[in-house]
Amino acid sequence: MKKFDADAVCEKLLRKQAGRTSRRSLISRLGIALVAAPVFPLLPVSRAEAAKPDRSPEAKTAFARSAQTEDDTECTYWRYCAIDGALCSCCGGGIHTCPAGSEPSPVSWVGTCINPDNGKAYLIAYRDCCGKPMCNQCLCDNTDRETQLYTPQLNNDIIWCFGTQSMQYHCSTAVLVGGAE
Amino acid sequence: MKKFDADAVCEKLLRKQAGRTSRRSLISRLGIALVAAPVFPLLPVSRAEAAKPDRSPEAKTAFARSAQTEDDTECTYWRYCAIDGALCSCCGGGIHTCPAGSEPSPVSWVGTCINPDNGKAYLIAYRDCCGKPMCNQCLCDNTDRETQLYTPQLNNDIIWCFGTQSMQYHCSTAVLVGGAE
Amino acid sequence: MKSYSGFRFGVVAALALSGPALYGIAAFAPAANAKDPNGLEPEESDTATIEAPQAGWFYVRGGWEVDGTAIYDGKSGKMKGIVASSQLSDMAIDPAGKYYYISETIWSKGNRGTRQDMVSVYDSQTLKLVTEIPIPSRILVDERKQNFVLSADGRWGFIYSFSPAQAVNVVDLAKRKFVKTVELPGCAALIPNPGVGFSALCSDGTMATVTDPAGKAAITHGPAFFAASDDPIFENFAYDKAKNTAIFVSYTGLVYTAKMGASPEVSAPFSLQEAAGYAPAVTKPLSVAWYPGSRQPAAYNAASGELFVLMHMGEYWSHKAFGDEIWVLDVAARKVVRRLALKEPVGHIEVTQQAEPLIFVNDEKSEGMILDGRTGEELHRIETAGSGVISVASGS
Amino acid sequence: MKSYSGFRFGVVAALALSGPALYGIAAFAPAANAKDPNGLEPEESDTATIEAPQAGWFYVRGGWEVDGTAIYDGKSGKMKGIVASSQLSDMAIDPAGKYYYISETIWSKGNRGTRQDMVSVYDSQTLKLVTEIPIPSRILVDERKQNFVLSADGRWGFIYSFSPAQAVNVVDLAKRKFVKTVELPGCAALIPNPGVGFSALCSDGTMATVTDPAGKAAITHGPAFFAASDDPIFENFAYDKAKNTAIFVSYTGLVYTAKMGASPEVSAPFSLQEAAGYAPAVTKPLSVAWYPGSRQPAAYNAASGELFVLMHMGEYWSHKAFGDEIWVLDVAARKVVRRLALKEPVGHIEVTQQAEPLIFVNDEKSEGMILDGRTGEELHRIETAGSGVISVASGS
Repeated sequence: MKKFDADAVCEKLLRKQAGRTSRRSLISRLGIALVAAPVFPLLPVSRAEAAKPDRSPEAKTAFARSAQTEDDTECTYWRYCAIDGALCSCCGGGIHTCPAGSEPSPVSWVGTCINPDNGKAYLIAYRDCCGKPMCNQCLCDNTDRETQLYTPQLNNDIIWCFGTQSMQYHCSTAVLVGGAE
Repeated sequence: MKKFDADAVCEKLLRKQAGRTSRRSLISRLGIALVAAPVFPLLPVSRAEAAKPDRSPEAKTAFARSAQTEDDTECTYWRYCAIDGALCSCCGGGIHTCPAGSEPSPVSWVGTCINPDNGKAYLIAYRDCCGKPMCNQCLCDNTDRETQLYTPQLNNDIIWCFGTQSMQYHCSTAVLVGGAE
Repeated sequence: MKSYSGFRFGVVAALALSGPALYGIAAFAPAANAKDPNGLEPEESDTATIEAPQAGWFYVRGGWEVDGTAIYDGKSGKMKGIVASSQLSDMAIDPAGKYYYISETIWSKGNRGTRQDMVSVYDSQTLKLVTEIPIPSRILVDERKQNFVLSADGRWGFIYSFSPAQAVNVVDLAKRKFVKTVELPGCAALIPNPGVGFSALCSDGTMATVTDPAGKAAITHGPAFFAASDDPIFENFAYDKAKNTAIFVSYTGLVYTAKMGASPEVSAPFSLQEAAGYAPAVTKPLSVAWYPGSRQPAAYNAASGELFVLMHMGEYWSHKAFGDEIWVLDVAARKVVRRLALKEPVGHIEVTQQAEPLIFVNDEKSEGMILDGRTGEELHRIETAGSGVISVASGS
Repeated sequence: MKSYSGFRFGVVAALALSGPALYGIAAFAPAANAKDPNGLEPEESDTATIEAPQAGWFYVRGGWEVDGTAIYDGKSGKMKGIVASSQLSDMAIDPAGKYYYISETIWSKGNRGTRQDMVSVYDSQTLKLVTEIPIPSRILVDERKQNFVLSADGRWGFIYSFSPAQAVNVVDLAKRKFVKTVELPGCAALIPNPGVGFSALCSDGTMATVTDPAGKAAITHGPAFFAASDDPIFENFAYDKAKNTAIFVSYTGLVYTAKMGASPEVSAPFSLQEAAGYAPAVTKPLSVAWYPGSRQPAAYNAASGELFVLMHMGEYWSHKAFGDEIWVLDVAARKVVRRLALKEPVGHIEVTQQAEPLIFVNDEKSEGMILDGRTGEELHRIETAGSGVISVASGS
């Protein structure tokens, strides 16, 4: 279902980061996770299945089947397939914009959501906006491919406020990172 | 309706306090209020009315007419005529007992409540128990003779946690101080 | 597949750094274009700014256990943002529109540790914390707007304190420092008094006036004009800037106006119920009538000279009961000109300072409703809008 | 009169000092005796203490914005007290019953200032803070019990951390000091492993075991046994102390048991739906079935060997949906022996370790219900009981 080259992307991102100092401590912590990554054996089933994305209506989750592309202040908006929290679009922010006074977390959990207009899958970064009290508007909890803490990048319960001045959770954005194929 | 001798009581209380050091700073702050007290002119109507308590059913507030003496975990319990908050009786404490880990405030707001069994009025000290998170059980807000902040001792909105280790509001007790006549 | 791609995504996710830090993200080629209001190009994260305080905005405190003061645009009913505000905090809005001031008390370890009283200063357009001004103390009580008021020019902040001695802390907001504590025994509810200092209501039934609070801080008391324990005046007074007049309502519905100044002059009161064609309400039991009440019972629109009062049917000492109707009082004419029925009882009311005002009311369940100020028609309903006090930017 | 006596009362009130500080209070002669369960004698304020943790007690976290962990007696449905616990904190109960440990993160100024991570130690009978043990970090996430577990003897505390590097902080609870951080990439959900250390579930489908965590902290991984992204195992595992066995449920309802030890042995899974006479549930869309789910989906009674699982009808990836039924699984017999219908959907379940167990469930509105563990009959309903995770003291 998703087949972009994560390794190549990682390398690019790392090279971009190398010259920056302001996020150094964050990067060094990330380094741990990166170094550790290759240790994990990959389940044999993975590569085979990954080669055959199935976007037929029968393969769509309940969320994907009823998703819409018109209104990003509703939980049914297509990008929100794995969002958990208050929609920043309802809090004075936007789909990729933190409300005034809050700060986007540079790291986030991700979802792979299907745009119903073209049937294609996209990688969505659910960046939390941090440093303001919880915005209690438009609370959603969608869970497509959402897992547990041992796979944290796919878990939407964690307070994803790292490298921000304050770790207080305010709301969540759904930033389009790229096509997932 | 109430005619105990407040001046005499104050004097007694002050004498009892004089030798104690642990609450010294509190007392010095209270001193301000005490010194200031005589400055206020008393409304001429007061003394006249005070002499004629009227406990007839017609003179009872809506609360007093439906108050009961059986169950101190209900908002209708007679002593609660001016309580605001969670009843400590529902939080692991009792009518004059703070729940474990909390601490009674030495100062409080007061109410004058009528016991329906004998028709007599009593002075009730609503001592807040402090230092634990709000107990959300049995929330009551009764307002007989409850006034505004300029008469703080009759206001039940203030966090009455003074001289306690923590000022966090936990619940409220209704301590019988004495007869109000 | 999910276990595979999921894991690898994790590495990407942990590196999907936001905004200007990362242009490498464009390495993802966007998928073919398709209809979407937000487009399908890779995006960067950014942060919004908002306008300076607007006449049509409402500021709603979250409530007892809910931090923050949400800003709603009255016309659209949409949230503009949140000013950080902690439990039992009070907000004041810079009359010049540059800052939001939060008077708050924070312990270093939540419910324990070191007590820190301060005025936190937020830029009104970025909503970022500018600075903190330490103060010695403040009262801990919810649901009040009269414990933190500013001078008309925005220079001074007056913060009520109860320790349990009653006092007012004076803060120089220009120099951003605490100036002094003025002891004010027996009084509360701070009332603006431009060119003088501030005034307050007292338990002896008088109004106290503090002249030159940052300097000599002379306190004078006027004559007793209300029965502070018999028929208390709600602290939630209204203030008409153009007329320099404060308007008060008592528990029974007596309406007083006070021309502010070095020696404020209080009018003889009139009955709100009489102004609506009823007999005046009384203090004795077993007399059911319409009474004013709730947590924030009255709001005032200076343009029309109308006072909006939350009213309920009940007996005396039901002054915290939520309102079932809004009575609109023409203060000068001493006449209730409209009665607006509410769909459900509400605990707070505020009104904008516009010629065609909007009303904001909220209830215990944090439901917020924006109503037309003339007809009472419901224009917007906002879930979890906040259950605390409501403010507006003062009109010009 | 009220203004008079009210004011004078104020002076008394401000001096009505509590408890042993003040016997002068007896100067008020009590009024004539009358029927009242509390009597009509002047009283002094005091503070309660409670028993050490009891097998019939439930511990319910307040919720996202509600501090505290309330203790309810299952039999009476009454609150015993509250353990102070801040937002996103985790609680562990000393197996000896002497302490409650709260792992928490507090900023020095609420939402800003200095971050302080600590284990706060409360005496179980006075509920007073005994001490704080500083730790370097912990994960900030709600609704989990597996981020703070203790060794069987109560000596060591293991606190999960995510910064976003994954690690476990080891605390010596006897000496009350932080010992070390064990890096544990790709794993979470800490599982007791008596005599060894602890284990955890990993994103590669294995179980990791950390031997001698306070010492050399050797990490070994067993074989992959579950599909961590395809059909994840709920972290909310059960643990049978007597059998030293952990029990897991996956999103589709696969039940695994793991005999703990230096090299935990995981059984082949069986289907919860098959155990109830249905076809096994699957991961593909458009297949509606009973699935396990919610925030705290399973609880275990070791005395009967029964697992209580919250189930709902839905499609796959609905794993956070609240439960409409409790399925009671006899784990050894691999059979669902009872299905208990719930009056309304609930998000958390816990069960006491008694021979005749009690169930506690709660919903989004903080409503708590205590049910008979055999029949599901509602015994008590508690308003605003708390909407967070539920714990019990571990059985003997």
